Amino acid sequence: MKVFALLTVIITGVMLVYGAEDFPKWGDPYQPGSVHVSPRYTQGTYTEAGTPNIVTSVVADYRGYDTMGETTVIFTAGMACILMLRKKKRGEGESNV
Amino acid sequence: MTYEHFAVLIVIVPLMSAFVVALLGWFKRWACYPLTLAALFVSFICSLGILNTVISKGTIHYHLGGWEPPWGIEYVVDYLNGFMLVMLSFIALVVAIYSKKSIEQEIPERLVPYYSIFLLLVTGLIGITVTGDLFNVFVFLEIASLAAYALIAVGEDGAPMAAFNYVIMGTIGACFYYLGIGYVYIVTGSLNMADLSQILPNLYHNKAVLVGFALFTVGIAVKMGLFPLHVWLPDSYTYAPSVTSAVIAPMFTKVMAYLMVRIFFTLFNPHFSIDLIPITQILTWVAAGGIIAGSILAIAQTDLKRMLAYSSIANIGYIVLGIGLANRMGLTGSLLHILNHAFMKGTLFLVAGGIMYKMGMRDITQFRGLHKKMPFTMAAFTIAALSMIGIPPTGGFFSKFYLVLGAIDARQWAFIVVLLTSSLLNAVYFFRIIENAYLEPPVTAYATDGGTHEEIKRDELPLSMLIPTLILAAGVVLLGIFNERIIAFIIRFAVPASF
Amino acid sequence: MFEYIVSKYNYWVYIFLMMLGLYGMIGKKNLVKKLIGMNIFQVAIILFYISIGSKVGASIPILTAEDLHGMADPVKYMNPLPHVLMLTAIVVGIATTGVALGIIIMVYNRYKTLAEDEILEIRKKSGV
Amino acid sequence: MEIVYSIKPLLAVLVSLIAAPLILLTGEKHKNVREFWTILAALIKFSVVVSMIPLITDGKIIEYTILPIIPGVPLQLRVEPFGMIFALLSSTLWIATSFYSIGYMRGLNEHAQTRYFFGFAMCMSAAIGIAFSANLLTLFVFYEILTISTWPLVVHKETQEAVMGGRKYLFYTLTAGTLILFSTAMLYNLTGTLDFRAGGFLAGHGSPAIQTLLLITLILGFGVKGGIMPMHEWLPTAMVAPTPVSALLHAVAVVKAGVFGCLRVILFIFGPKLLGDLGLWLPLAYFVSFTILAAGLLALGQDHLKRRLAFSTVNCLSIMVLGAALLSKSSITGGILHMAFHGFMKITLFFCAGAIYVKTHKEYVSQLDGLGRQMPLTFAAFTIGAMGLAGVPPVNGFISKWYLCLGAMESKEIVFLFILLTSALLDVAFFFPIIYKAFFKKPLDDVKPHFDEAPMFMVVPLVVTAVMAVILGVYPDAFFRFFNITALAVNNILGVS
Repeated sequence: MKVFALLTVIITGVMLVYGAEDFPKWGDPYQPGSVHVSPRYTQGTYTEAGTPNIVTSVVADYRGYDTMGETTVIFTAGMACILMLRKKKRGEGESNV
Repeated sequence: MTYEHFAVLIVIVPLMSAFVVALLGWFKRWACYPLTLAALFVSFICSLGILNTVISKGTIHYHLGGWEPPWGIEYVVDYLNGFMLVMLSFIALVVAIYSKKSIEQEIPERLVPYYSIFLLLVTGLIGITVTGDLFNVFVFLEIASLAAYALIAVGEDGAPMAAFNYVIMGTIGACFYYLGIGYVYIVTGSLNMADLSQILPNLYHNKAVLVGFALFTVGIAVKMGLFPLHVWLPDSYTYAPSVTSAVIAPMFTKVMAYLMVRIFFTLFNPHFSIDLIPITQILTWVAAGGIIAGSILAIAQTDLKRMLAYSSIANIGYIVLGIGLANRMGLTGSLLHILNHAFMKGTLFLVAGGIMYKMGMRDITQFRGLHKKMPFTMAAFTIAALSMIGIPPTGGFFSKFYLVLGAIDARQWAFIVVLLTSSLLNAVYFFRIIENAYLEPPVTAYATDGGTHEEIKRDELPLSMLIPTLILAAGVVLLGIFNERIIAFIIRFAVPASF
Repeated sequence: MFEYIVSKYNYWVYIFLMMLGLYGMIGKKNLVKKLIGMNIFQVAIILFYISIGSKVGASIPILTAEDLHGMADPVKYMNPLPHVLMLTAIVVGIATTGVALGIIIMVYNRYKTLAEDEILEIRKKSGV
Repeated sequence: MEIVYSIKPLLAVLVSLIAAPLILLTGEKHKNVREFWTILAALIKFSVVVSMIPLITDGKIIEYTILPIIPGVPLQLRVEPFGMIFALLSSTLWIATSFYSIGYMRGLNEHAQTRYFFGFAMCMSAAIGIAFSANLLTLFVFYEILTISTWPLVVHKETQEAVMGGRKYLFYTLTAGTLILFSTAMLYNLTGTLDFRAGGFLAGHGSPAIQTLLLITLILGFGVKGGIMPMHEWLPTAMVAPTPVSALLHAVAVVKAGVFGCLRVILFIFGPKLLGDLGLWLPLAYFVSFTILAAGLLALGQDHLKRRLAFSTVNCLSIMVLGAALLSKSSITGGILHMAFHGFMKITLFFCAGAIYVKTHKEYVSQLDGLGRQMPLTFAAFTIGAMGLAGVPPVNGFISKWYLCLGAMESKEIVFLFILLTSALLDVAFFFPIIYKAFFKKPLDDVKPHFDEAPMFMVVPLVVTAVMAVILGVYPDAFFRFFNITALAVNNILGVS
């Protein structure tokens, strides 16, 4: 198992390093990730979404739907814990949290 | 009201109902079941509306919050996910109808959160299917996964351990997937699938894109249980509560298969996935290995649900094989198999659940005389089993037929042999059960004089479980008979035009 | 060559962390250690995303007063999108950890141990 | 050729398909109602099929398209002379078998009769479907339904032996199914159509190597049900089934479906011209000739009456295929006629074996001494059937064999004439000892000296089929105009108007 894990890790790692070769320079303000979609957020945040905090405007407005999904994830996790750890009403010997 | 709103309603209705079920269930437990049904029914109606709109007006684009893509999140429904949506919501509805008695028997004290999570699972799966945004896929993928972990963990004895393995493997899969998004994002700057499909062709030789693609593929392969990354699957399906198996087996892996098609042929174009990198070829061989290994392992099992789980692995092999063949016939077969397999595996797991419900066991060597006890259930089982083997006119035959056609088109003789051999292997493990259930004279356990043959009383499932089983079984046959209609009206347009 | 390695040292660190986590998830025998591996993996990915968003010489993504109504120059502010994505991913990571811990509690209640091979032993004995 | 669109062929298929669930739902409690469904369906089916004869003899074709099933290939039924013969044969004999089954099942007080009659009805639907299929895919659909619905009949007794027989049966037939599936897909890929055309449609598509491969896979695929050696293994094993099933298997539905498929392949997919050009007919003819002789010799060694009959069936089936493979006008006529006539003779023989079993529980040839005195009607019918198979006039077998021999000479391969004659001699060698024992040997102790026949439900059908065999021998165009229709079919295939 250990050997197998090590092998997996090495292969994955090599793959990731290989892919990183074509990454843009770190911190380059004109890297593709920063010029295509995100400038709109910076420029429009106050006029379109009404807040100077760009992250807030993206979280709550531009990509608000993701955030709804995110809250749902939390809700799911909560319900999951209730589902899994709920005390059995007549269960015996089941110590629970 | 325009029909476009259906695209978002189909997700929101079960989502909101999940909250309502959790709250209301605290006071009125009986309300959970009808509420769940109502929500899923609305979802189903919406999916029909969506498919109808897609057929009559073309692809639906729905901009959430009014932000146009690529800045906002967009829902895109075309033929491909249109038919997936109908399938998902229909099977969810049918399984939900079935669920009442089974859950009341297996986990009565956890009924309220169970239904809530059940709805969340459906929400997640539908969300993955409708969205046109890579990261949104990840969010809904996590909703569905977390729901699935929990639904599995509340099963019988081995379930928590199975669920934990699933968590680890599932998280690896999901992490690979969103690491893949990162690798693509860093060189493109976009998350919208349609936008990316415009940008990516210029970057096809970029190493980050190549690795991103590989990460997507591996991540999704883990999530759908493609051999040899299937290790989490058999235990999970086996120990989960019957209803959970019946909803996860037909739906979760199919949605992942859909995602794979989406990424291979929409996000990246077929030219990239087929010609530039040999990923489809590798996939076909992996899938062929999965078909054979899954079938052989299935033969080795005596536990019905575990056997079905291995058979699922083989069938995922079929679907991926069709994707990997990367021609019109192969992909048609693959998409058709997604549909057919969802119906037949659904039927089989519902039957397995029914047998658990009535007999409390699922060891296939003890199935003697089951046809007398539960004639209709076994009839449904037989139909689904014949479909798995590939006997016309059931659906399974036609998807296999298209896959064989695809293999012939690709001149891949080895895969034809694999496909044909596997249907014989399927015959071995399904006829073993049919034989047991229909033929061997039932020997009653409490007979004192060494097994007298006692007349077995008919003891059929309650109607709320029997009818959904029979509906799915009928679906298996109808899908077969009307497969050409489905292909002509829907799947034909779901296959990329360049094929 | 050396310069190339140095110029992207941040990525090498994340990849190292990711692999550390991945190794923990696959190679470790203790369920909680697996879980810790999972967290390391996720956090490494989060770091990776954050580093995508960085711009040399840029400030935090909150508009200063003079930029509110004009067209702000994106170069002056960090790329907000990866931050947003990671907010979501952090939450998802926590939720996953929570569910996994819940499952671990169930496992512990059942087997009274968290070592995978011991659990396998017990299961073999009980014939499941 | 004029095409008439009519729902009749679909009706013929559906009648028993509707009867099947009715039988299942009626169940054991209302035995007589259940049997009523069987008989009613048999009679309706028969009259529907017969009502189509005039149109066919007028040189018309009846077509009904059910629905498209894959792009370019509909699920389609077409009644043309060749299929009509098979349909007539099976629908006629189904009536006889239905009555006989009722007598047999009640006579032996068998279990699971409902399942039995259900399987039976399904089989008949499939058989008629096969007969009327307009294309290979439709044929395959019904062919697989036939495979599956025969299985419960094979394992009917539920003993270890029956279950093993069932497994063997499934193994052989499902493997064959996959071969046909492959060939169907391959043909579709090559030609884009699967529509049967008299004289073949494959010519001009694909290389000779692929065509040869297709011929091999198709003949192997259909040959399994058709009992061509070495794929015949399942047939004698499947003899554990109740006798009416054996009769159905061996005379009417299953094996005939295999042979029918082979003939379809030879005459309607490849066509005589292509096979002649490729030079494949000769190897094919030798291949089946081997079966003819080997099965005849093996039959000699069987003491179990039904197994002996089974090997005789294997022998006859290959004779039919040989007729088609020789590609001459007379031999094809002989092959098709033999397909029809053999049904009447073989079913008589099996009915006799069943009647003997029900009455005396005897299964072996060596136990039959003197039984002819107790059951004269049965053994008279047996004699007629045996004579027919050996090709003795005036039974109908003589006519088909006559044409086959003519055909062998027409095709200038005298070897096959000798093979046919040898096989007739072998028929004599393995049937006549039985007749001799029954009528002329000193009766065994347990034989009653006076007339004591099996139930009337059984004796009447077997006498009727025997008499029909004789009438068809004297006047082959009697009843259903078999001869006329065969001539039409052959003309279509060879392209003579």
